[in-house]
Amino acid sequence: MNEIMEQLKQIFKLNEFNQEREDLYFITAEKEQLVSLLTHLRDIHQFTSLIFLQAVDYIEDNLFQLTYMTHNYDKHISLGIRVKIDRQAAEMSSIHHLWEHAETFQRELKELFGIDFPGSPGIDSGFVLEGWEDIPPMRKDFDTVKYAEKTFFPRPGRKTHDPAEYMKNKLYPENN
Amino acid sequence: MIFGKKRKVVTKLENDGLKAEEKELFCDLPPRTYKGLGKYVEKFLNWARANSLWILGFGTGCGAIELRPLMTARYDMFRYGIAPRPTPRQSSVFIIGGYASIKTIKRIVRSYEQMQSPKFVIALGSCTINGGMYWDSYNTVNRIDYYIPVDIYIAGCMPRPEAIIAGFEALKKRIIAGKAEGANKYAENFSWYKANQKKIIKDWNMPDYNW
Amino acid sequence: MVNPIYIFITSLGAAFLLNLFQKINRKIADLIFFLTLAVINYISLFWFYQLLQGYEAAKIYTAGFLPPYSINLYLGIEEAVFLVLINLLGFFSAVYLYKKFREISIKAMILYLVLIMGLNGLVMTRDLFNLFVFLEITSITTYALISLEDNKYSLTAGFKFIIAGGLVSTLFLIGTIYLYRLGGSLNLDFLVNSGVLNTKAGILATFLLVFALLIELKPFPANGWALDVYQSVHPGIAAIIASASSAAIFFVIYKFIPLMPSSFLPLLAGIGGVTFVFSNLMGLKQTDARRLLGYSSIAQMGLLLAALALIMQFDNLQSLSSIIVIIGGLFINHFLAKAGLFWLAGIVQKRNIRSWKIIANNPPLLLVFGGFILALIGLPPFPGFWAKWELVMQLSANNMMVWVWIILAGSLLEAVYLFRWFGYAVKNTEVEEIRTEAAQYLPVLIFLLGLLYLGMEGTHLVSGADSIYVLPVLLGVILYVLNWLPNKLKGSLCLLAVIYFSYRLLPALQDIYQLFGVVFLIGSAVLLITTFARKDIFKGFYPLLIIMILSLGNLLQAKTSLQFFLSWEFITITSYLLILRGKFSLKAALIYITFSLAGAYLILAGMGLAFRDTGVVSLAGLASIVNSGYIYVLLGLGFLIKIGIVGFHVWLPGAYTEAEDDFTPFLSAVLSKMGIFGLIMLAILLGEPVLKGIQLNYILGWLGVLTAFFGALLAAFQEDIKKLLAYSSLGQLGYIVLALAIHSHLGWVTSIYLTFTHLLFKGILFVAVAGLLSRVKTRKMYEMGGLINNMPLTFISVLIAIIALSGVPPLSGFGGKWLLYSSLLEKGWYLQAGLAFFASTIAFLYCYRILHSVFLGQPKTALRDVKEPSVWYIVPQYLFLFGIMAISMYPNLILKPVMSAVSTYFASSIYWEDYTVISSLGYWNGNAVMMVTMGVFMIPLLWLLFRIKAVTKVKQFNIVYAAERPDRPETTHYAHNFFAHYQKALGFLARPKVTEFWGNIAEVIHSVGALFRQLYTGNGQTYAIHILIFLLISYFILGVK
Amino acid sequence: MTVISILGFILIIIGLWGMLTQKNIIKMIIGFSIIDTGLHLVIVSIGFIKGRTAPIISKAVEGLDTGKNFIDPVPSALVLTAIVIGLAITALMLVYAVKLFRFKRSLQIEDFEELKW
Amino acid sequence: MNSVTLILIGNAILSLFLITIWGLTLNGMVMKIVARVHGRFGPPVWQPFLDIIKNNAKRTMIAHGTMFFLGPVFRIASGIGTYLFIPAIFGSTVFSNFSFSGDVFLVMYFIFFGQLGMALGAGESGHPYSPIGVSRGLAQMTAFEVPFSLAVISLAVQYNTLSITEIVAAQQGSILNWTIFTNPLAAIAALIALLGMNMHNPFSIVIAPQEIPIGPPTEYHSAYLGMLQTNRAIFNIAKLVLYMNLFFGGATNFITLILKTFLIYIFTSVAVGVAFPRFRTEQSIRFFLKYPALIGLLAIIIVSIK
Repeated sequence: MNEIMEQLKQIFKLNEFNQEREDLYFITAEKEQLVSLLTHLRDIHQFTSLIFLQAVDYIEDNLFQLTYMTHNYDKHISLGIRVKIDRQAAEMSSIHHLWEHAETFQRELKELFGIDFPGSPGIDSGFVLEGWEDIPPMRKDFDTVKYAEKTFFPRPGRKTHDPAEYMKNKLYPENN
Repeated sequence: MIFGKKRKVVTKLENDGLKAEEKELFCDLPPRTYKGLGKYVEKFLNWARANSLWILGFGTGCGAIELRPLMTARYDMFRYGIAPRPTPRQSSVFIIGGYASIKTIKRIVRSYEQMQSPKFVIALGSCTINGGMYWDSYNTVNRIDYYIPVDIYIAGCMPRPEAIIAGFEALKKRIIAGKAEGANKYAENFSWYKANQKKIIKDWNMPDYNW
Repeated sequence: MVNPIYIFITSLGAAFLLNLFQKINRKIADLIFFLTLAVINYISLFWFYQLLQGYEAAKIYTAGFLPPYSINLYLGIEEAVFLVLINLLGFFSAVYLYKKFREISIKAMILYLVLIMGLNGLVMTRDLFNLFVFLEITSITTYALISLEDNKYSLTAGFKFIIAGGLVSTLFLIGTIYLYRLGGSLNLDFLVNSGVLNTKAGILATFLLVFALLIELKPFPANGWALDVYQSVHPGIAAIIASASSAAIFFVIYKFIPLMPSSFLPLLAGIGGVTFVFSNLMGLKQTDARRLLGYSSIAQMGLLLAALALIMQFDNLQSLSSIIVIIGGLFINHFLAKAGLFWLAGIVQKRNIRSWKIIANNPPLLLVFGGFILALIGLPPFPGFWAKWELVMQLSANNMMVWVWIILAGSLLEAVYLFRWFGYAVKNTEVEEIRTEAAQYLPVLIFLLGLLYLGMEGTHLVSGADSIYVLPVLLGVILYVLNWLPNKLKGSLCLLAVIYFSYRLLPALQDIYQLFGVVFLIGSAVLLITTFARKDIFKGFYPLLIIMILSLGNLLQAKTSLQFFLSWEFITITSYLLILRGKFSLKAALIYITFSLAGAYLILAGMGLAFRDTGVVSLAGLASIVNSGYIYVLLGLGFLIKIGIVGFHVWLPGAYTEAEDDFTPFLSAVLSKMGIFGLIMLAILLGEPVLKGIQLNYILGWLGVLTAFFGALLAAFQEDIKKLLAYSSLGQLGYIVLALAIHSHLGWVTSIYLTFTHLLFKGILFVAVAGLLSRVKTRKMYEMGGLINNMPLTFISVLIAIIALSGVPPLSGFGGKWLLYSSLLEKGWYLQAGLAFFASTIAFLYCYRILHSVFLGQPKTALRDVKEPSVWYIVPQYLFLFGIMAISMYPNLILKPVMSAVSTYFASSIYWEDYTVISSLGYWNGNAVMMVTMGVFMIPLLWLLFRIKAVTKVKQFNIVYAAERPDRPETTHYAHNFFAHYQKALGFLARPKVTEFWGNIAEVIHSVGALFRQLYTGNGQTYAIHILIFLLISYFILGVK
Repeated sequence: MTVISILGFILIIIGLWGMLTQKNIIKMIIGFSIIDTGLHLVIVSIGFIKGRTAPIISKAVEGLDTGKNFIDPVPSALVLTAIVIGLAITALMLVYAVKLFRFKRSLQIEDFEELKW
Repeated sequence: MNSVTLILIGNAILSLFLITIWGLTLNGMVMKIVARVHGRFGPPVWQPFLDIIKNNAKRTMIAHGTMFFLGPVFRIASGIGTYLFIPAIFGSTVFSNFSFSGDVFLVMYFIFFGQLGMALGAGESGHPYSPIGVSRGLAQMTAFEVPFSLAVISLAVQYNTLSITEIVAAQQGSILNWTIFTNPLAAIAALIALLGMNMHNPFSIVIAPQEIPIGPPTEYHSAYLGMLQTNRAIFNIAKLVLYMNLFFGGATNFITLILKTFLIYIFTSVAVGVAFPRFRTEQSIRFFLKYPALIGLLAIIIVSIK
């Protein structure tokens, strides 16, 4: 793996490299270089499978982190490529030409995070939320409680407990 | 009290969700309320209905898993006259097996409306009662009875098959007592139900009358 | 009395003078030209008339010496006929060529006159050397005329012609001179008596003489040059060469027959036969219209030669009229039709036969073209038909069955390419107009009329014919003339005619014949109503239809086999022409006519055999034949092809599908019964024949049940509604044949009962489909759907028809099924019964398919506003529907007459008890079944009606769709490839093996044709070598020692 | 069979050979002419009777029994006609040759094979 | 209508009534027995009656069109008719029904009446599952009719009659006169066909509840469904009575009828049905056209040689 990293570093600008497990590595790439990096990994280093494409909302840093998880079936190594993109103008180049199923991931991200992938087929057709009108629900600035209360007729008298508190009170009532 | 004010069947809905060319493809007759045939006849029929409960399982969540054991030799729901049925047209009991998301509520409504009255609804698990553990989710409804009339709630997360059988027994009693008139309730408060449904279902591409 | 010598004097004189007159005025020259031709015509006509009156033949001696010291001419009745024809053709051809002549120069006219004179001379002269001179005169003028057309192709062709001609004249001259040496005379009559044939040298000399002449008749394969000539020269000249020159040479050969040793005749016949078959074979691949005509020309001359040589060999020639009919018929037919077609080729100006579609823009021209094609193929009412009939009869009578097959095979090949050509012409897709001039058009028309007239005259000459076909044709012509009337009026006239005809005909018919009369005529009458709905009926529709329907009637009242065959051919032609009107029916119609003609030829051959055995052409005479197996096979096969029995069914789906929608009902409901009628008639006359120890009816039965099975199976897999019904028709006919083959009282009752019910429900179905297709512009069932709301009336009738078809009680179809199984079990045909049952269950597959895919399921958005078809489609359906309901309620309405009709031939094996019909095995009470069914139907219906208040009527998308809503009707309508799993299980049986088989046969025949025509390399020298080889081989075959 | 007729036949065969094997149209025509000549010889030879004279009534034969001194006159008459016809055909063939040459600038028979099959 | 007809009709109604009750009870019993095989209690025996009452008492119904409305009517008419054309009990006037109307072929074809009508009704519902089910059903029907028809032909040859009454009459006397003993091959072929006819496993692809919810009648409900269920009972019993008559010596009284039909049903359909998985359509077609058809052919050949 390290050899691959060395080779990659000569070509691409890679920021971080860390090993999570014996067979799981993460690198952080530049947004602009991502597609060529993935192509390179797929075609040269046999990372032929895209396992998933995920996003994390770092609202504090005002950015989304996308994780492209690829897998090499010859060596049984998974390699996650992280890319950080701007949260305001969330847009990323599509990789549906590399893996057809990427378009589904991208549709999901578009709907749930509002990250656009121009050119990805069917990117604007809904994924699970039919006719969602609010801000994308997976963004951290979306207040789901408020939304639920506003929308879903909460049953009056429902009590909500903090599980930790509740269990503590129930199991060790003497402590209170 | 949900039905604090007595609502009449109000103005006919216009199938707004449909495209113009699709309107001809769907029925546009509003629901009607039905009276029984007379006290004793109806009593007899209710008894028959109560002992021939054909269920349509709407397996949205964990409830679907709890329904399966019912059919097995261990719990054997058949001995109570309960049998599964694959299509809403022929079923009389609608079991909503857990939390209902916005996406599924659309299908729940359509399936419910496609059942023939008298029809009964069993809401299984706490999610259907008040949203359960998903009470604050952005896409899980909290109270299923705002969207379709519910006859019996079976509380629990999840209720065991025994609980479900108990629920069925309760439903039977209710039917025999002539109280399970959810279909009529739905018809009487049709526009209210529709309004609730449409409030959460944003792309309403269904007809208003799913018979 | 005008001396025939004036023919030469006037034409030669005029030819010399023309040049002079031209110097004065071209117009005068032209006038004189035509005047001369007219004079020649006058002389020949005059002599023809005189000779007919019984005057003595003219004998002309030059310079007054008697032969052998002089050249003598002879003008008898035979010569007169040929002279008249040649001169008439000469005149009309001149009219036709006039424009061309004006273009070239006066020389052409001079040459033309000399050519005509030469031909006259050829016919009349009795002197060998004189013959040579005339031969050379005609040849040289022809070469010159060819060269006048100054284009490369005609010049090459002309040069090849000269080479061949040179060889011919050399051989002819050698033959002549040696005959002179041996016989001491050049006079034909003297030579015949001189005994030259006793010597080897004499025979050799005669051989050279005769075969030199023969080469002028273009025998296969020594005829490459002729084809090139036909293809390239001006059609007017080609007409002269093909008709007039060939006629003259043919006559010369005829004159030589007394001179020939008898061993020549078989060879001549053989050469003629080979030429006929091979030319037609090679014609199959030809796409150039004129070369095609060349092939046909050569073939016809071959046929003529063969016929002549064969007739001369007959031991017992029946009568002179036979010869006249055969030779005269064939000759005149070819003479007029070929000339006419060459002229047409000149008018149309298109080389490729595919481009002839422009002719459809000009209906009169198309009519003429069709007439000539029919004449050439030898179909009624043209003289060729009588000739072929008589030829086959006489050949059979003289035990020359091989020749019958050769001639029929050749005719079939010819029919294929000619009809293919005609098909291209009918299918008009272009707007290009043909420029016609009266001068060109008139001769063509006159020749066609001549053909028609002579065809009519033929009726009197052939034994066993009478003019039963006149009425249909007459009515057809009248309707054609009345074309300006509105369609509905014409249709009503047609209907009235049919009704009146049946009113006259039906009471005169006996038992089974009468029943078939009802099927044919009343069925047609009802179906005729459908045609009222059409607005764009083409001109010939009603005329053809009336000819067809009335001919069906004639079929029933035919007393002689000729009448039968004549009516049969009329029906075949008219139905072919009607099928051809379908939009994409080109291929289907060609296959139809090919199979139909093949069937007809089998029938013809069978009738020939019957004639051999009985010596009479009366149908009743068939009954007296002892060893009738072969006849039964031939006739039966002919009828079965018309039915479309499995193995010969390839024509059926295409024809049914591609015919116009309102004609298909006729095909299925009425015409298909023709074959059934034929089979029944055959069985009445011949009983149960055995061939080589095989019960033929047993085979027939298996054929029937296999047809039923495959018909049903194939129908189940069709997407095209008409094709589905076509295969269904096929299957139903299979049952009828099966029942017929049982050959018992019950079997025949079944067969006729099925015939009736099939008429009723197939009538409904095809009319309903016609109506449907008039609204829905697709034949694919899966593109329809849900039409029950749009056309409820059609749905009801289709529903009833389907129930009747599938044999479900209580409707009439069950009666047929019950009778069928009863009769099969009674006969002991258990396996057939099992297979028939299987077939009838498979029938459910397609029955349901029609109803569901078309009328039920999801209506398509595009078809939502479709209306019920016009009332003219509804009326016949409901008339038939009424029939179905009536015989369902009271089966004895139809069963009793059928039983009593069949009782004429068999002792009855079923009897009645009130409404119950009882067979030896089971019983059936149609009335009770109906009542019980209605009763048990009413009870639940009443309950549902009691609950009707609870019912909400919903729309098409209100279905349980897994809690979703359907998206589009197209994706929700389950109709395409409906029985996919059935295809998986039994699809291997439905693979088009038979179609492939016939396709391969057609392919092989075409390839063989293509192979043989490689002989014609286009090189003049090769052609000359062909001639030499031909002579050598002929000589060796003759084995002159 | 006289020598002349044998000669005639030899000529015919030579001509035939020429006509069938030579590719040049002019040569073919020449072949045809040779056939013609041979043919004429044959015809004349048929009528020839040894020791007799030509059937021309002139002073030389005056008084003789013409029927016994002349050869058979018919073949001679025939040959005259045949010569005329042969000439005509040869002329026509040459005309054709010229016309054909104009089209193709060629006299090879293989060059005129467009029409076939 | 004269008194003879009236008596006939009265008899038929009585016979039909009794047989309906027996049919429904039989269904209930079978459900119970199957449950016991599974190790369950199973529904009460009277469950079919309750279901029918409930379905008929549904308050709402929908109709997709006239044919849809009439479909169940066709179906039940066919069921009743099929039964009424069979003489149920040998020698009984009440149970001879309308068997004077026709012979065994009438019965065989009358079965199709309902199938066609039902298929049409289902077709008009516009639901794709209906035609899918119909196409499977029709396809399978063509296949199982082959051994059945061969068996019937074999019987017709054996007894030289098509009349059911006479076939039964020929089997009287001794148990050894029953067709199942005199012509075992025909009986076997027909009994295998019965499996297909009853659409039990392994031939239940038609109604395949999991994939195409109960097949053709997927859109039928309420009173329609009630009628279909009634028909299921009547039609089932009609088939059993037919088989009893053809192969098992018929019945001379109602008790025998009950016993025989019960046993035939249990030992053929149910016993096989609970033990086998399901064939695909083309598999079941191939199956029926292979061994059962061959057995049927053999039956014919043997009989006709005799």
